[in-house]
Amino acid sequence: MKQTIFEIEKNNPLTENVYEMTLRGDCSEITRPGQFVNICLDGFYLRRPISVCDVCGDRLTLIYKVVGKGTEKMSQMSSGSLDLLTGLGNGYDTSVSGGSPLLIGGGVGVPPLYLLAKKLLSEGKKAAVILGFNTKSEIFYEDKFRGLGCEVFVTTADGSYGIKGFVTDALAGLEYTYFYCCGPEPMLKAVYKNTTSSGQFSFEERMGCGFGACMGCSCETLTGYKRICRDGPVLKKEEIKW
Amino acid sequence: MKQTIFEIEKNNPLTENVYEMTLRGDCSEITRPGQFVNICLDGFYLRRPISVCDVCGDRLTLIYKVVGKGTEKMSQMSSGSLDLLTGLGNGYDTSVSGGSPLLIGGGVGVPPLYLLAKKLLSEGKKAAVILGFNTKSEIFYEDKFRGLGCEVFVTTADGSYGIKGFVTDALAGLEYTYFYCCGPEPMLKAVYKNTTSSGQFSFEERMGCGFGACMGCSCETLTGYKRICRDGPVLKKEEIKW
Amino acid sequence: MVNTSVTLCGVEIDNPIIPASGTFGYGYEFAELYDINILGTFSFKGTTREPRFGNPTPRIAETASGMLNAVGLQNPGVEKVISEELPKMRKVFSKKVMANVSGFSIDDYVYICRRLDECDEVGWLEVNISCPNVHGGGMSFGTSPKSAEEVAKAVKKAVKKPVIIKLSPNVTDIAEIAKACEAGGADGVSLINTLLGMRINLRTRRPLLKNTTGGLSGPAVFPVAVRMVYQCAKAVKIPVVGMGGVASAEDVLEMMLAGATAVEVGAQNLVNPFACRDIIAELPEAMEKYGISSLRDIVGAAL
Amino acid sequence: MVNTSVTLCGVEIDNPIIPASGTFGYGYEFAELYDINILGTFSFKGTTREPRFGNPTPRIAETASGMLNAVGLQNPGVEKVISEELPKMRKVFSKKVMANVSGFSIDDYVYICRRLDECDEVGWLEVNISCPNVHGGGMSFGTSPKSAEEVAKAVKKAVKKPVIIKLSPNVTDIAEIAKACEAGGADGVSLINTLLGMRINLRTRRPLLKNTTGGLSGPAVFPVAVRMVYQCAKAVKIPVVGMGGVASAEDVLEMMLAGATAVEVGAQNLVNPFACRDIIAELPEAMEKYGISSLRDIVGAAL
Repeated sequence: MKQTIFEIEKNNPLTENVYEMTLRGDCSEITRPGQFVNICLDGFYLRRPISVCDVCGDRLTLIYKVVGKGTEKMSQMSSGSLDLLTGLGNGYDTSVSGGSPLLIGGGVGVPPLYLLAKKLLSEGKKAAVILGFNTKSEIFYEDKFRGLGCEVFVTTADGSYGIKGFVTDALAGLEYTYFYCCGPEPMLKAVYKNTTSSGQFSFEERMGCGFGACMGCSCETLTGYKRICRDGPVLKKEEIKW
Repeated sequence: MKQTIFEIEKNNPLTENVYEMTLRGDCSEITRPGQFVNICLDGFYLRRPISVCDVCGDRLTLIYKVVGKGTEKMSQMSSGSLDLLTGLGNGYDTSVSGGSPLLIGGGVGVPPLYLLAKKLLSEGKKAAVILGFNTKSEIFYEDKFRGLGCEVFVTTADGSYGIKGFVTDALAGLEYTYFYCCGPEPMLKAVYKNTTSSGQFSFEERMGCGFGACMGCSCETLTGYKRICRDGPVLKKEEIKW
Repeated sequence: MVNTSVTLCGVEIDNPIIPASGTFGYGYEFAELYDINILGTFSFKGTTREPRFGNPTPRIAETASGMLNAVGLQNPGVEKVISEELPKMRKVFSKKVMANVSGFSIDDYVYICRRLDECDEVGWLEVNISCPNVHGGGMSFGTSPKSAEEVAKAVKKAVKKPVIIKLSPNVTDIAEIAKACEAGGADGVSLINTLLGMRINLRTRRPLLKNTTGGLSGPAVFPVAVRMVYQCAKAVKIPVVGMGGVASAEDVLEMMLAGATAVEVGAQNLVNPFACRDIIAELPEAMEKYGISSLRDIVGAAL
Repeated sequence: MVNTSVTLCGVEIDNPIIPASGTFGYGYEFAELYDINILGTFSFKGTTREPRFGNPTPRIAETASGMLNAVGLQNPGVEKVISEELPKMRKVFSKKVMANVSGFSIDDYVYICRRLDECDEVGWLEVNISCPNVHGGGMSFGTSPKSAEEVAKAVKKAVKKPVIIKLSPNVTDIAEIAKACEAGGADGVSLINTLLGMRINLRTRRPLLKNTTGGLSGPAVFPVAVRMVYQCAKAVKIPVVGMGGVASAEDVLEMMLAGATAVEVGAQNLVNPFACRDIIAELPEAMEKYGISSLRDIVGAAL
């Protein structure tokens, strides 16, 4: 973990309430996809945890959804600097993925899969991606994943684009050695039930500190109590209590 | 009273810890010298009351001393906008000044006398000014008052410039029809004792609202309880309980 | 079209927004800024039997997201309030006003309430048994269920108008005090008064407030206020008026979900003189955002 | 050269800065960030007799200048703390540590304190009779002078090391509780634990915390903490450890002027993991600014 001041480079909406922010700063502590940063915002006591979408040298890309006053304030920042804690969380383990892992993301669960896909491809693996959204207007990053050379399946709950239904409706018939999943808990549970291989899930929980000190975000697993912020946010399918 | 957003134009130090800030905005509510504005600062709950030094059209000049975290933050603002309540306080009554009023200011009590001097001169009166400081390095606005055409006497407690001593040491032998005074309370009391004519004093007190609602800054006078922020900050010599 | 009206102790008000006593004077400073008849009502400056200057200054200090005050009930006394302040108030406010009363003995409370009960302008009596800034009396009545019940009983016997007892948060069990007020016949309770706090000047090494301690208000206390409103709303059947750090229309909704029938706005009037006007203007949009068609429907929805 | 050392219940510490229990784990997450041996000491995670997961999540919520937590004493239980956590802690912290203890019965407190009293690593026992987030026990011991005195008496009889009782601010008269602890033989008191608070989710109309209420901490509570430290320091002769919203070296000085012999830093460690390192670094300059040559000289200077 490191505390660093980042400079905001860009901050643009991808959809009506999802924003992409790129910053420049010391990213040396970000060692794995699926990790997050914790952002200090003037006028708010607690930091805002945001998962890392992409890192390239000293350029950090974050994608976040405006859900409250904090993220609303973030969405209004076009320049200036931000105090970030970087290198938080365990992140995804790509060593166990096998040759053709499947990445499954829903809504703002999609961003961390982007850096993960890059990593897997750089390891010579063949990554397929399922991206789930509610409706066409909420879709983002489909082209970015295609740009990496991934096979991409998009689902929309209302059928306004791609496969009608949920990410699980795209699973049928797909061959994969392993899976990585990030999204809302109901989606995680559905994927848990409908996947044949082993895999890893990224979880969300209200955090106090984000680095394991306050026990605010603990959960029970088959391998004991885990702090989502430090022992997670990524948990293996085998340790989840569902 | 009016709530208006002002744009910061300049904010420069006059001495080591006294700053001059000029802003642009609607000054229409500022009708008298000796009034003040109440400034909202991000991260601070209460507004900061600062007396008006000068007004020219939509340009407002404030002079303030860095005494705490709030004024320290103000001193670091070189641009941007500020939320001000304007037109607060009764201000000085120039109608009773006679032909040759004397203006007596000490330290950051000097600024409101500048607009007052302009007003008196515009009314065809002859204004003499005594400016008291601790030491030479803390002196500001001497030339500005001379520039208006006032006769200016400067005193320094350590004698490093001008008359050695306090403002009262410059009083001896001066002829004046009336006086206006602003400065720390010990100085006000000394002026009260050592002046021959009638006059007006501007007072300071910790304020809650600054517009007469909270009764935080009340004081007792010979004419009843007064709210420094609304019935003051200017009180007549005759009503003060000393 | 949303409905913001609520009924407070039998009196319907257009909206639940009520500037809190001691932050709104008798209304006319604010009437210069906006038409204060848009308010549900307001609670005027705490009234005592005799005129009071209050505590020596400084009596204001700043804190993180809040402020301390130790004004100590400055007011001209009940007779002057009736003969001078209410007629002036009537010129700018045509609705029923809430009369805030403080005393140093049960007899004080009864006397002042009886005098104000006779005034047409007054719609409710808010009996403050929780002022932290006066010595002997004030808060002491609000820290024991027994004396709280006694005040409620005595005042109720003396007046016809609804009596709302204003409670102190500086207690172990505020619900117990609220129950005692209900048992004493109170028509409602309002809470929270300020939390007792203190700041020290590092240069002088003395308290910043001449009174040593003062009452903490502002957004800092909001979560404590929501908790206490929730506890009291669970404990009593009479209406609860919620206050403490309310600064936005969303804060008003949160207080009402916790069990508040109406909501007082205090310190925020001092840092934003248009606070209540703004909150009333923002209420309909906030209600639509959260699917609320009538405010009275959500009172205590989180209980 | 200023002197920051103080003596806490007979044990001298290099400076009065003590990370508060529940915000610093057993130290090793922070030892990765800076050498935690610069601390005066720290109070480790509240220890119960049996392992506890604590309350269901969400158990964190944000407030103005503060936060609510309802963790509910998650810990591996006293035996695992002794066999696993303390040895790990010892690798990164070579000073005496403060052992924080919570119980649901007097017998619990006695048992846990006796076990931890035997550990070399432990310099002080901080007995928490004020946790607002556990049901049956916890805070209930801290809200009555009688039970507070009983806990103090029973624990003191069982151990050799200094016993500091951690008090709840959710009481009418905290000085009375502090006096009861002193009468029970406590070597010190620490305060304030968190203020009971609550937030409600406007969308779900349910409390934000699964536990309904939680403990408020952060700069929002600082003025309440200063007031209570001042009241307790006036009431007792034993040392008072001050905490509640401390976020800077100047806050530390203010707490000490109010009567604190040492100062715990809590929530601030969570939003700035380097908070205690920074405060310790800023102390000498702050002391010089206010003309303080030795910290122990200013304890209670404002009383």
